Amino acid sequence: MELFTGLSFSVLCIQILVGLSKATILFIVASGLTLILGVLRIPNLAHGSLYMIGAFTTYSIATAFSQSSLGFWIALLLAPLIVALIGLIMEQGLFRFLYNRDHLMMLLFTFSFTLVFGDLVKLLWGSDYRSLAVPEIFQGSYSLLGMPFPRYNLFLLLLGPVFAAGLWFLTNRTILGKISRAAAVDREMVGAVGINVNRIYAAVFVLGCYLAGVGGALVAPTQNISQGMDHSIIIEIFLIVIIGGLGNVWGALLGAVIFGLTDAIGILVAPQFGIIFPYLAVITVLIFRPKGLLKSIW
Amino acid sequence: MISGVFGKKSLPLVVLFLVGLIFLPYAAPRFYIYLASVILVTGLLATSLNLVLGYGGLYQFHHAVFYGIGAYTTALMLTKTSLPTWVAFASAPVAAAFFGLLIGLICARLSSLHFGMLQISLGSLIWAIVYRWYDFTGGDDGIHGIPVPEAMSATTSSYYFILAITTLCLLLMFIIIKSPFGRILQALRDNPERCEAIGVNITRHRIIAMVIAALFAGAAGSLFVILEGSVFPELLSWTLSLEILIMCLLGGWFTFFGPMLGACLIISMRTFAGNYTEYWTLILGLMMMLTIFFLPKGVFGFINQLFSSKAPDLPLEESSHVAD
Amino acid sequence: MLEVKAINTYYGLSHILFDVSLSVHTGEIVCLLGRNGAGKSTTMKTIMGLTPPKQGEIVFKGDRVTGLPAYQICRRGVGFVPDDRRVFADLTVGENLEISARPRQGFDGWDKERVYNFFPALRALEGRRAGVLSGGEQQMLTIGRALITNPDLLLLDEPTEGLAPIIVEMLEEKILELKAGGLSVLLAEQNQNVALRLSDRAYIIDNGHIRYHGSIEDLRRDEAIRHKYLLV
Amino acid sequence: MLQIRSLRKSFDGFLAVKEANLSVNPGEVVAVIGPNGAGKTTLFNLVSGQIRPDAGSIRFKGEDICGLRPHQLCRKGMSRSFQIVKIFSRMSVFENVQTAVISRMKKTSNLFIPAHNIAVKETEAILEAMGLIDKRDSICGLLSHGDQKVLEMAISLGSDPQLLILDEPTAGMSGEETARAIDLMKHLSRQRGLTILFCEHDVELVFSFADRIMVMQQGSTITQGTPDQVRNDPQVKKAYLGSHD
Amino acid sequence: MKSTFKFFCLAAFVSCCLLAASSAFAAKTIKVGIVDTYSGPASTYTNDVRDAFALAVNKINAAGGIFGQQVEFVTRDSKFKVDLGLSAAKELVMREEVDILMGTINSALALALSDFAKQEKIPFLATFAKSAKITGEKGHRYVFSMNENTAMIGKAAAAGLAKLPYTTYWIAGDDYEYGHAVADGVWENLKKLKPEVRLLGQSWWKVGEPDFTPYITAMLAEEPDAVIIATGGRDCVPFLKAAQTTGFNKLVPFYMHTATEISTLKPLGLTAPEGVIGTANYHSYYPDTEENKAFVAEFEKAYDRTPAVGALYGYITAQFISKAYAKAGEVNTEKFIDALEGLSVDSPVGTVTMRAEDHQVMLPMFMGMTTKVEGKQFLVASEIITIPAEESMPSLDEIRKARQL
Repeated sequence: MELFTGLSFSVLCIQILVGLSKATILFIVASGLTLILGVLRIPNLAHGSLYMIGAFTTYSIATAFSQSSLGFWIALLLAPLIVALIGLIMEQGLFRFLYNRDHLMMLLFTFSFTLVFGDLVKLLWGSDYRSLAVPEIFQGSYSLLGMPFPRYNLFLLLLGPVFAAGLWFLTNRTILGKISRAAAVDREMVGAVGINVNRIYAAVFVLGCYLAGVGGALVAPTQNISQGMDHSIIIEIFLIVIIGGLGNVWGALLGAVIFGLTDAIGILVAPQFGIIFPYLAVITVLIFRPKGLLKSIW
Repeated sequence: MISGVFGKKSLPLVVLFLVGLIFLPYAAPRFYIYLASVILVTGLLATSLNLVLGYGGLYQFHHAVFYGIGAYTTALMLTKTSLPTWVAFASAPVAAAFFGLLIGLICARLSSLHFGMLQISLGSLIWAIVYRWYDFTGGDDGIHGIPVPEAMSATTSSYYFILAITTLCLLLMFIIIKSPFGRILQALRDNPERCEAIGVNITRHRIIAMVIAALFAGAAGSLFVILEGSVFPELLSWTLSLEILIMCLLGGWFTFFGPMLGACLIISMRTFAGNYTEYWTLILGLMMMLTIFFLPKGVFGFINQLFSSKAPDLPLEESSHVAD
Repeated sequence: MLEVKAINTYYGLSHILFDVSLSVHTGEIVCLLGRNGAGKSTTMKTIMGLTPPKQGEIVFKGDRVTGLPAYQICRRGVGFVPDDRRVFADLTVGENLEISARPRQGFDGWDKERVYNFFPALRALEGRRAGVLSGGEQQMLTIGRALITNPDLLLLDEPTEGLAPIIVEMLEEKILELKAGGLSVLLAEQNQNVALRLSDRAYIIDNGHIRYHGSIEDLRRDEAIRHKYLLV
Repeated sequence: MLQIRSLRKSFDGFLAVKEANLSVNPGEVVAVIGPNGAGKTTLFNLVSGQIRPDAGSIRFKGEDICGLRPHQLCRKGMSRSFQIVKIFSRMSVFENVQTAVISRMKKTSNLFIPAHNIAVKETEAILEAMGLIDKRDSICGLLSHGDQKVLEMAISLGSDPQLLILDEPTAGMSGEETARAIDLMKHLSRQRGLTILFCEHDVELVFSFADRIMVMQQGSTITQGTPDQVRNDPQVKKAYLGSHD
Repeated sequence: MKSTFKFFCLAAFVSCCLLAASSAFAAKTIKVGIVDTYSGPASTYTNDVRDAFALAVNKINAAGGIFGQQVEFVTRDSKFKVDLGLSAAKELVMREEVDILMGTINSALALALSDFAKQEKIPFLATFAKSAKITGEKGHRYVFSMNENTAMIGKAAAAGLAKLPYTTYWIAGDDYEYGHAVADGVWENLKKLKPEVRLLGQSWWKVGEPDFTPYITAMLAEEPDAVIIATGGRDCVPFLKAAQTTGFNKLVPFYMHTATEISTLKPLGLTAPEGVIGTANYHSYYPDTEENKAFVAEFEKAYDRTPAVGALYGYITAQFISKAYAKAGEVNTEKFIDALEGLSVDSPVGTVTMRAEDHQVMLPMFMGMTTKVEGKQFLVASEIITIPAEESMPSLDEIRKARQL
């Protein structure tokens, strides 16, 4: 097989950029998962479902405002909030009572949520595909190094660092972030200095869900909004979180970049076997660094 | 010896139940015989998972891989070679056990969630290979119309064959659980550190446990071929792995017959609820939530606790050092 | 100020505290003496609401606080310094204090600045991760962290344990300084020398039972009791 | 039997054990004392292979055992109990001890004989000796703390060790329980000729029972000697026993 | 282990299940069992099959049924899982005692059901699975295909593409049987028809791939004259979307089966790319005949949506069933099959025939190009050319050769 035919510099660059823009969405969704995993210790399988709900809600809101050119932007603002609200209900209504349960039981519990959400989405939105137009200003593509590069991907590419910076600010510069870092390690002691840990947990859970919603809203214009979105993303983000180091937001970033890049470059190098590259990367990482690349809270 | 293993009280009940199952084909319509076969095969798979999950405390998240490997081995032997049929069936557990060893060697030194996730990635890799190797495995179409000998494939005869093998496997697993090895396995689940301190090689034991579990999963896989005459990549998918995990947890993962009960519950539910509503997964999800909320030890664990004066009411955190 | 009435605490199934009663009045340092494993830490945790008692009552400033979550007990004015320190290792010294700060309206309470003035050594360590501090520094941080919640009662669980004598001396001075500032202290100790120097009254706990209660002078005189329960 | 030279171990920059030296002769009962945080438990974890030392040497029966895993050390005849109870909480008392015996008999890979018939006599003998025989079938997660600590010791005995390492065997015990545990230890060392290395908070108990004592402070060995030598060591008096008199 | 009650409970549960299930059997009707995917992305297609089938069955029943017997049907959701579908089918046959099995968009399940149908000697009508193996290599007396298969797609597309002036191609598609089969089919036939064509390379993505941009840029790097996209079902929509955003359709012409179909184009609305070459079995607006208009009107009235290609399959399946039974004169499987072989029925796309030799329905294929049309909310196919079934069907020789293997 001619592995490297036409693997020119410009193609490689574009492919890396595309991989990074894909990594952005993975990062946003995975960071939510890793926050919940790190602070609340819930391996939340329902995270994928929340992402799916985010995408469907975005679709509905954007369609409702379809006369306005701002439809997508309104949706991008509102849909994650709705998802966050669902998260709040989940946390306050159910998870709150289960914090000292076994991880496996939590896993199972969140899995039952994926079943319920899966069918609820079907009940609410039906089983047809939905597709949302890319917002007007990002339609079409730029020409970069002679290759087309979709404007929307550029938008995603820019959004990645924004979210990373936002999360950095949140975890390192705000009281909530500092408390949640402390609570991840020693929940009891956080309570003993007068902080209502339950409220912190709720806040972190809601934040995590919000991020899942943002991820869902952001992919809505690029792909089919359909049932099954939850299944396809959940394993990917779990692997990302694992190779990055459980509970470590920067690990999620690193993992997402590794995942996005191995995927995009794999396609270029060996298109026939593109799908196995990310898995190979994960296996390699876990064999050499079983606890993930960065420090894990667990 | 066996009566000693089973305990005097429960042996008659097991025999009674077995007799009931033996006479089932005389009483039930054909579909229920088939359904019972499905439950037995799936229950065997779930029980084999529980060997490492409930008794060994390992987060075996991708157990279906071994099931699929068993099924594919039998299918490939039957379709691509002219070896005798029994070789095809005998090689399934062997092949599965081999993969169990392979995956065990790679995973065994990791713990809890990391163990499970590495297993999922390795399993997904095997799945991907099966899914796309058209010439060998038939790709995503799978292999259908596998020439299972007539004497085995008819509903009733396949039921008896499955019943016999399942009973044998369950008996073997029961003996293993009651054996010194099984004792050490449970000790590993309860307290790996103490196990090391009394001279147990943890890694080796975990690998052996995975091999044994894979062996029985492989046997279940070959039974699936007898039952359905088809194999397809979904037999190795992680969603199936999760399903059997649920069976274990729902039925009760610290009990021997829990997974079998879990399989029975879930399969019956999806068969009969599926007739009335498209949304049976919703019902299943709600049912599971309720179970977890109110019966953290699973249905069987709950029954056990209700009726058995000896069942310890240990605090739940006890089981959480499985995790770390 | 604090009234503990016949509390019984269990860890899982093991019974740790048996009808423990004690009281702390405003402005005094009360010492809870006992050997390792006698139940001192459990008493502290029970008061703090971390291991709620199965029976008994805890009254703080006239309110019943039994069964309240830890954060509410803290907000009512109990500061907790655990024996194993438990600083938030991933956070810097400054952050440790920031998240614990609970400023009071209308009067001159503890803030970061005052903690740094109190423990000048901490000021230089502000940006350091708490996990890498030495034992003495961590102990100062835990006390600072408890102070910044502006407590009326401080629960000090073996503050001098495992520390170099010079640091122990410094901490003792600081504790007396706090007392002078009007703070009540419940001090758990196994080192009776520290206890005898600091406290006004003492309880001796052994195997989850309060075995002795009296003024510090009485205890100092009663060699037999000290020998029986404190083994020196 | 056991020689430790200049052992050192640090965690994340925190020096838990700085300079530990210790020697244990066959048949001796040796105690390690020191204030909390002196590094006793770390030292024991180093000896029993739970963690690897950064520097120094540990020799057991003349053989360098640095870096060996706990299960290998157990096979060499070293057995330990833990400060925080580590037992198989879902099993009965009998099964707990029996498991250790099974492991010692190297029958752990045996798949096809029922475990409950193995080594019944031997297990019962240990239970008898430890006074647990009437709790034979209780689920040990439900035992009292004192019984669990004794069970800890019994499990360690199941490995039939030459050197028994006990990490605070009486921590959290009541008065009578402590007395019982001490009697058991005396019994073990006298009747079975076991070498015992233990650490303990209860200084009086240590002085009454140990053949020799090692004193640790802040990760370093201060001194090692007979109870009398240690009692009169001025350094020990100052650092550990307090200097109020 | 010690509890004796657990066995009682297990036993009680199983017997309860058995009792609950032994319900009474229904009155004498012709019963059709449909096993298909009704959840997940594929249900976009399968709902149309079911609904059109129901529409036709209601009409038949309203007209008095087939020689007086009413037609009844039950559905089971396979969730795109073979094992679920297979046990649902067994339940339908063994418990519901259906006379005919039909359904499934999942090729693996279709093949498994076909095998089961062969054992049980019950007719199985495959309504949406496109694997050529169903009526080719694995064909037998009891299986019928009610839709086009990959071999037909390949032949039809090749016939169309051969007329276009491109010589260098790139092939890309879904990495599963359907994708590969379509790609191979198109390519082999195209090479026969136009020997000078050259393949530059291929790329394959996993089913459900969320982002096609990396693949598109990789393909563009190779500068082929044209690209054959062998992707089906849910991936068509996002691929077209990615093609639109990257401007792929303007840079390189590409062919994709079902690109012109309404299921693909409707979700995209007016943002779908123009100029994509596609093939389809059915358009609600083409052929512009009275039959088709009537069918569309009826379907829209009943379900308030435009029928897509699945509706055609569902409709003709119902027609074939009723006509075959009418011809057979009684409810008898063997006679039904004999009657079905070579049977012709009227359909919105004209008269279609069930080829007797391989049980493959002969459907015409329409090749067109996506175009925006004033007043429509989505793109439609224009410059439609009809490729008659005779041209696209695999030859009987090929079938015989495949079945001997």
